[in-house]
Amino acid sequence: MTGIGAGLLLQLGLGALAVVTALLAAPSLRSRAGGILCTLIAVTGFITGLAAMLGATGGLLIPVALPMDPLLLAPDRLGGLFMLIVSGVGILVSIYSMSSTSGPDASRTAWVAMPVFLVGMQLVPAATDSVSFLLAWEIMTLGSTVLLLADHASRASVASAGIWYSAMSQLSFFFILAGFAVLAAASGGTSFSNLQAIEPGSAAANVAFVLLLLGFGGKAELVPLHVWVPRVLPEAPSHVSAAMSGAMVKIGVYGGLLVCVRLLPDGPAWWGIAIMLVGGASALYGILQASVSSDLKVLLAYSTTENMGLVFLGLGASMLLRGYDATAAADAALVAALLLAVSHAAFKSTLFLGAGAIIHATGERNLDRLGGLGARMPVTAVAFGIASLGAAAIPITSGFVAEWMLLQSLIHGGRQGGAVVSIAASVAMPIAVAVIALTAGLALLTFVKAYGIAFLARPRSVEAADAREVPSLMRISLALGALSVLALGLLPGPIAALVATTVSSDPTAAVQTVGLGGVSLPGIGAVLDPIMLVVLSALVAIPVIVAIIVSARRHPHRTVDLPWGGGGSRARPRMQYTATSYAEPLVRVFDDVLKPSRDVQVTHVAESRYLVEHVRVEQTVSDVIETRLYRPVLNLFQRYGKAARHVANGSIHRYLTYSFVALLIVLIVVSL
Amino acid sequence: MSFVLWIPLVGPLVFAALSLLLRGSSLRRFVGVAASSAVLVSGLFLISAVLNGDIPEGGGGILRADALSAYMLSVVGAVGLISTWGGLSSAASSRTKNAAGYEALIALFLAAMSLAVLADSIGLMWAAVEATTIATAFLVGHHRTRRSLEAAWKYVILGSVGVAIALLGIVLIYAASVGTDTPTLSWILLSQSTRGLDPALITAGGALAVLGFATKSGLAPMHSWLPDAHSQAPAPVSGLMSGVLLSVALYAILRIQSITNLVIGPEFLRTMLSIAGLLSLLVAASLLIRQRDYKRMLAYSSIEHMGLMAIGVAIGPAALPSVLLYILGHGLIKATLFVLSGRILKIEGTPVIADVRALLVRRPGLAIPWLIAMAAIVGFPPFSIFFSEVGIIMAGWSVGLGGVVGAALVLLLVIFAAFTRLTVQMTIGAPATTVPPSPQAFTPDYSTHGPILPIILALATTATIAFVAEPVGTLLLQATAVLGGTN
Amino acid sequence: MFETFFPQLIGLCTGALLLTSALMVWRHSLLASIRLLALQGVALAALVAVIGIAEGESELGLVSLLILSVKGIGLPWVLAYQSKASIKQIQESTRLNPTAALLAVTLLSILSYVVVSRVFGLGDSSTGHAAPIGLAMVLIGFLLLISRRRARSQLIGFLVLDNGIATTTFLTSGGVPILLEFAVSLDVLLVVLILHVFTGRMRTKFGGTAVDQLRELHD
Amino acid sequence: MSAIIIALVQVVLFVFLAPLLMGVIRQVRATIEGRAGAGIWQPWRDLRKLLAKNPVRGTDSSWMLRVGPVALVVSSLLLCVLLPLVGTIPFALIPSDLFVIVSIMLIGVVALALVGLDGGTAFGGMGSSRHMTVAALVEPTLLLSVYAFSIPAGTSTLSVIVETRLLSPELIISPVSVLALVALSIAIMAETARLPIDNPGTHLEVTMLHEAMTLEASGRDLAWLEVGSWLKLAALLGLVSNLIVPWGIVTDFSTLGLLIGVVSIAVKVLVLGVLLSVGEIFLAKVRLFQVPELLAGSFALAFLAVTASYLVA
Repeated sequence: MTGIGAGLLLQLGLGALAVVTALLAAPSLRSRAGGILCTLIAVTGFITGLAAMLGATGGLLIPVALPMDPLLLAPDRLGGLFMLIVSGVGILVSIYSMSSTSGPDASRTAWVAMPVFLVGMQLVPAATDSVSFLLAWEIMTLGSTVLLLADHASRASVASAGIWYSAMSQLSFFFILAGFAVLAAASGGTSFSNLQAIEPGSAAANVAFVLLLLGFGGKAELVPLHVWVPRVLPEAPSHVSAAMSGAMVKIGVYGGLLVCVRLLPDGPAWWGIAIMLVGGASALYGILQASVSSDLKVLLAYSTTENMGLVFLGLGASMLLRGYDATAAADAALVAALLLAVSHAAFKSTLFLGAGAIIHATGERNLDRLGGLGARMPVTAVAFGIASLGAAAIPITSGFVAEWMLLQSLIHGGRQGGAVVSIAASVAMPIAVAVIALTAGLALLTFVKAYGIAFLARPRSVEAADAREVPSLMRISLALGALSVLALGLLPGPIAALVATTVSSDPTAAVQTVGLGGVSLPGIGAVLDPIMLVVLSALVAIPVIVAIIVSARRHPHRTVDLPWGGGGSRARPRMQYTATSYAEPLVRVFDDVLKPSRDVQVTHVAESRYLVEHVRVEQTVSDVIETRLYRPVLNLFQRYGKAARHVANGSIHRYLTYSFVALLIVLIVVSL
Repeated sequence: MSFVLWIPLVGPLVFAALSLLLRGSSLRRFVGVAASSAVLVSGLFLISAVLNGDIPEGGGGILRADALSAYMLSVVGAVGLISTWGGLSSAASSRTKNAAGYEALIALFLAAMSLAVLADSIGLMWAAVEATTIATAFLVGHHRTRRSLEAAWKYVILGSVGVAIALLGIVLIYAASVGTDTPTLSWILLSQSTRGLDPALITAGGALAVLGFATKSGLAPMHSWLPDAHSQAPAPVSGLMSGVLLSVALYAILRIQSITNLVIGPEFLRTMLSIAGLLSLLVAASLLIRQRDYKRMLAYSSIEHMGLMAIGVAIGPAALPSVLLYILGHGLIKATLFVLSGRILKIEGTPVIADVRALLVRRPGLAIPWLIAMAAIVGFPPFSIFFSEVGIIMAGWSVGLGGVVGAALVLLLVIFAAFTRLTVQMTIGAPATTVPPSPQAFTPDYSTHGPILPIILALATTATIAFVAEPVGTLLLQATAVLGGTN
Repeated sequence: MFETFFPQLIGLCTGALLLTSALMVWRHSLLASIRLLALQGVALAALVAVIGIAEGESELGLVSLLILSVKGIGLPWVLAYQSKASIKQIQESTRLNPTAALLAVTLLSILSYVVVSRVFGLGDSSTGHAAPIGLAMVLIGFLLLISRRRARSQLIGFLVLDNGIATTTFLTSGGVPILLEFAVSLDVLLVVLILHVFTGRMRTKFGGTAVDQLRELHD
Repeated sequence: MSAIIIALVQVVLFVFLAPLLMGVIRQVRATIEGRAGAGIWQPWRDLRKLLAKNPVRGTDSSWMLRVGPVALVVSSLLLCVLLPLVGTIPFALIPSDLFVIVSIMLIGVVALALVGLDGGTAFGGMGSSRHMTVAALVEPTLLLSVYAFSIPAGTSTLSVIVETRLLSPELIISPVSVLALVALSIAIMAETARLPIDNPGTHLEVTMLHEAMTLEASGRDLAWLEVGSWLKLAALLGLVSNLIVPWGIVTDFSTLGLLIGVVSIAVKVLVLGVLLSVGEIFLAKVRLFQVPELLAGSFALAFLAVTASYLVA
């Protein structure tokens, strides 16, 4: 058995052990034991994935009773990369969740489901045939569904989230199944090596492409299949949200890459444009919803849609450009998409864990009731801050590098050697740049809001005022996450070069390392060295800091209750801007898209209609796609279901008539 | 080896007689279990014989156990064992005067199903299928309430009429064989390709026979008896009916199909079964959306699964191993679910979904196995239904039934969503009481209210069987080969 | 001698079968239906006997006796197992008016003629010519099942359907193997007995035997 | 080496120039409005005053009030280092890449917004919210307009873009360039909180953006915030002036060239400042909710510029 095979087998064994341990261990030990085992699973996956990414081969054969192509788990380089992403998040999440000792997070169910979820996620990128892919995929879905429901007894909304999640997951699953089935039918086998033999322009390839895109898009939270996201990610326990958003969603991305890079690599131009459209729409819609959300976890959930939209935008751009032989830009776009996925895994899982820490400390996830946590929870604040910078794509974090590379590839994609590549590309690229720019701008606002409202200013509720820093294991996990965000941002060169090996036949032509971990795109002629940027900032900061030190020695600061307070001393914390008010201008600007419902109730004083006793303003921003697209369909189904009851109205005569009519029809058909 | 063929027929009959003799003895409870075990053990024996290349025959060629028959016999035994064992608690509680008859009828039911799968003659097979109706008529009406009487009446009328249509079809097939040298009903003889049977007669006969057996296998539009009968029968009986009776009827369809395929090719029955399968899925989807009764929910789920199996049968050899595995997986899981539903019904006193809330919090002992079995029945891995569904869907596209399978997927999605919603309504969430008066007033009930071992066995078997390439894979291939498939 | 009469005999028997079936659709009295059913059983037995003589198979004679005892005598007796006085008063209120029902009978007969002619090609044998009668009886039996409200009337419909199958069997292939014939008869007998028991239970539980009271189980 | 010297010169020059620019702008405006004005050196005096005061900080304000202003200054200083102002000789590892420049600017934007929130009052949050809304909406224009500039040069490095325009001046007056320049100017007005988006002179709370965020800051905290904003304005005006009039900028390092570069950029920036000030006389601040329309218009211009440069060229 090869090392990869042993690694996969070890993961399965550890997974089984973790399940058994969770079933048998005493409640006090369960989280510790489960957490350690899950960490071990993730570490094993990390090593296995790294080995696979560096080119090690080997695999694990799953026996199956049905006559199918062999179910082989043998990750290639790309699969290895995604195993790495998933297990990296897995490590963070496992460490984080170890410290919960009571409640639903520490329940037996949760700890049985966690290893199942982790193992399932890691086996998906290892699969080399559609059936084992689907097998691992469904194990992942099952594990995550159970984890999501862990909290079901405390909030009614969990059950509804569970239904949405299962139904949408199944939708994705069926799309993928159908897509693979179409490909398998056209190529005569279920293994990926068979599937990729299909002719790119054929009808089957087109149908399969659409089906698979829909399936993976659903898992990757792309519009309009994202509706589960704002329900599920907030309702799941935070470490599960972190794993879902940080890792599971990447499996959707992996699926997209599998289709676009490996199975159907040379598709027609409209494939790339379609992916760009879906990605761009998701990015904009996701960030718009995130920016106006006041629920921290809903905000993070929608932001996931945004990031995945950008990943697919990059993927689509890369397909489109490759179709026009703009190889350098195409490679850069693809590597950028991958880097974005990697970096999203780092910052989004940290953000969700940070949200978990906030909930742990305050029991609140409504930003309007938070505030002032920076002083009370310093480690969380710093980690969340760094991750927010990553999400807002600010240097020197990982998010910035990825977005920079994506933009570089786009602005160089419209032309090659001075000539316009194609009309399609020269229209698509500026739109894509504009979309990314607006997305980036709104992301900036979103995360300034999230961080500023939660951690800065004065506490807006008693819970926030009484918050204490979270236990050490949670802090360690948060710190690790934040460090990874910084590390990925500071050393993009080696990472990008490594990532490029997974998708490019000639990785050094696409990406090279320059300076101290800087990245250069030789085909495009763009260079970025974050470490040099840090050095430069430090150099220009020195005089400023010296000036501050000198000034501070001469003129120490005074602390007062409120320095100015808007001109009065009665400025209470309630009068601060909240998250809702922070986003209000944006809601107005995008009124037509967001369709907020406003309700103003004015209560007049009994004596006079001209005097107002109090005014109540309510504004809700619901998911337009859900209310306009899904609700009508669901209502239709409900009405249909009610009407359909008449089919089984209890009358035996009616039932006999069914049989009789069937008999008559068969007789008529037979005699035709 | 041929004496083994008689064990599943005679054994249950002996136990049935014993049950009538052992009035008042506590041992009587175990008659069903013993009869199922006899069937299962002989089925496993026959499987091992078949795998060794032997094809036991008996009774002057009336009984025959090839790979398919042996497999089906084992499924009957296994599902019977799960149902009867799991239903021990409910059987024991009903210490009424007709309890003896109950056990005897269960044993008879098992014997009839064993005969149906072992008979070499289609005629005998038909008689055995009809005998299952007779054996289960009183089982469905066991509770002697108005509702169970209604269910039993509908079941017998619709079932007998349907099976009568099947008889008409078999008669036509026989008429076709009369046109050749040796009139016969032995399907092994009928399915010899060189006989030169009349295609028109075989078309008509095959169509009518399939239509008739479709009634027993719960395919729309002949399914109407099923939700009523399944919801009113005692839980173990529902388990047996849903788990294997439907599949035994499907087995009959498979046998008929293997004859018609040789004479008129697969197209005709493929169309017919595809339509029936899709209709079944449509009916299940439509009526699950606003379902109110959890036993009926399970019944419609059976219609759904039979529909998908019918589509698998329509697809042909490429999907048959999946269909056969499906029969086992669905049988075991559905039996488990019915057994559990019986326990829930007994303890909660209501079959209405809306009245059973927060089961996971209140009665984890029942809710956890229920949820696991639900996950299995909707097709989550590692349970074997997952592989069966994937196998059928994949095979469907490869034989050009992409449209049918695609439509099936759409309906399956609706069914999945409805099923999930209903299950969540039953199990998930907090109990309705807003403020529990005191911690003592609310203690979770961890009891399983009956034997848990059969449920664990059923779930474990379904979870692992798909990964047992040897000998299950070989057996499934051999069984497919029996039906004329080379795949 | 017999060969010349054979077609006429076959025609007589099958005609009696079809006539009794049609009359059953027409008549609403339960007692009349039971009598017609008995007559139908006799006609069926006679048909089998004629075919048996024509084919020269003694086995069919046995079958004929079996049919006579079960369908001509046994089942009608079971159905009429109640004082004649009370049974006379039972009138069926059908779900279909008689004109429409008889029209349906006609249509179903035509359909069965078309089907059988397509499937069998009719041939030139007299049995072949008569074969549509069997199918027509099956369909008429089904019609009875659908249109009758009372439990026992439904039962009669089922028996007509079954007779139709038997007719088809004998007219198309001269009967199935004796073992199967025996099994079929036994099955039918048992089903009727079971339904009879249920009818009794229905009377105690529902206070009547109208099948359309059975509407408690629905979605 | 020459890159380092130029960078050093740029930083020193702009640290000196930025307050002067502010002084000039204010003085020109005062003169035109018929006021005496405080003189062009007033910003320097303000700075000295602020640095010499004891800053007052609230109990609830966090380290952000201390770090934020520094971050803003550093980001503005980095702009001065990286932008092609005096010379177009870039650092090898961090060339004046368009996207890097924008994100460095965004660091300052974020720092300012967070400082605004940190005060824990209604006005700070309000300013921060409006500031971020404008920043978010302005970003597409900003990126697309520079994208349009980058197309003829084939790179997103600003130094190269400026050099290209120096070598082929016909690019400057091409319609594409004009469109892009107008769009960029509007974007820069928005980024630097100038009229018509924000009124830098106002202290009427309901209308203000930038000033609202600095209300709670005092002493050296306020000083750094002011310096940071001034530096940003100066650097961006320098960039615009070099895009319009690239002549005088150092492309090959020489002492004389450097001197010319310094003088020319100082003149260009100050002239542009005077023009800005004169222009602002004739402008009124638009309503906050009309700002998006303005930005949408500028976005349309920028987008047109990009597509035109693809399709025309």
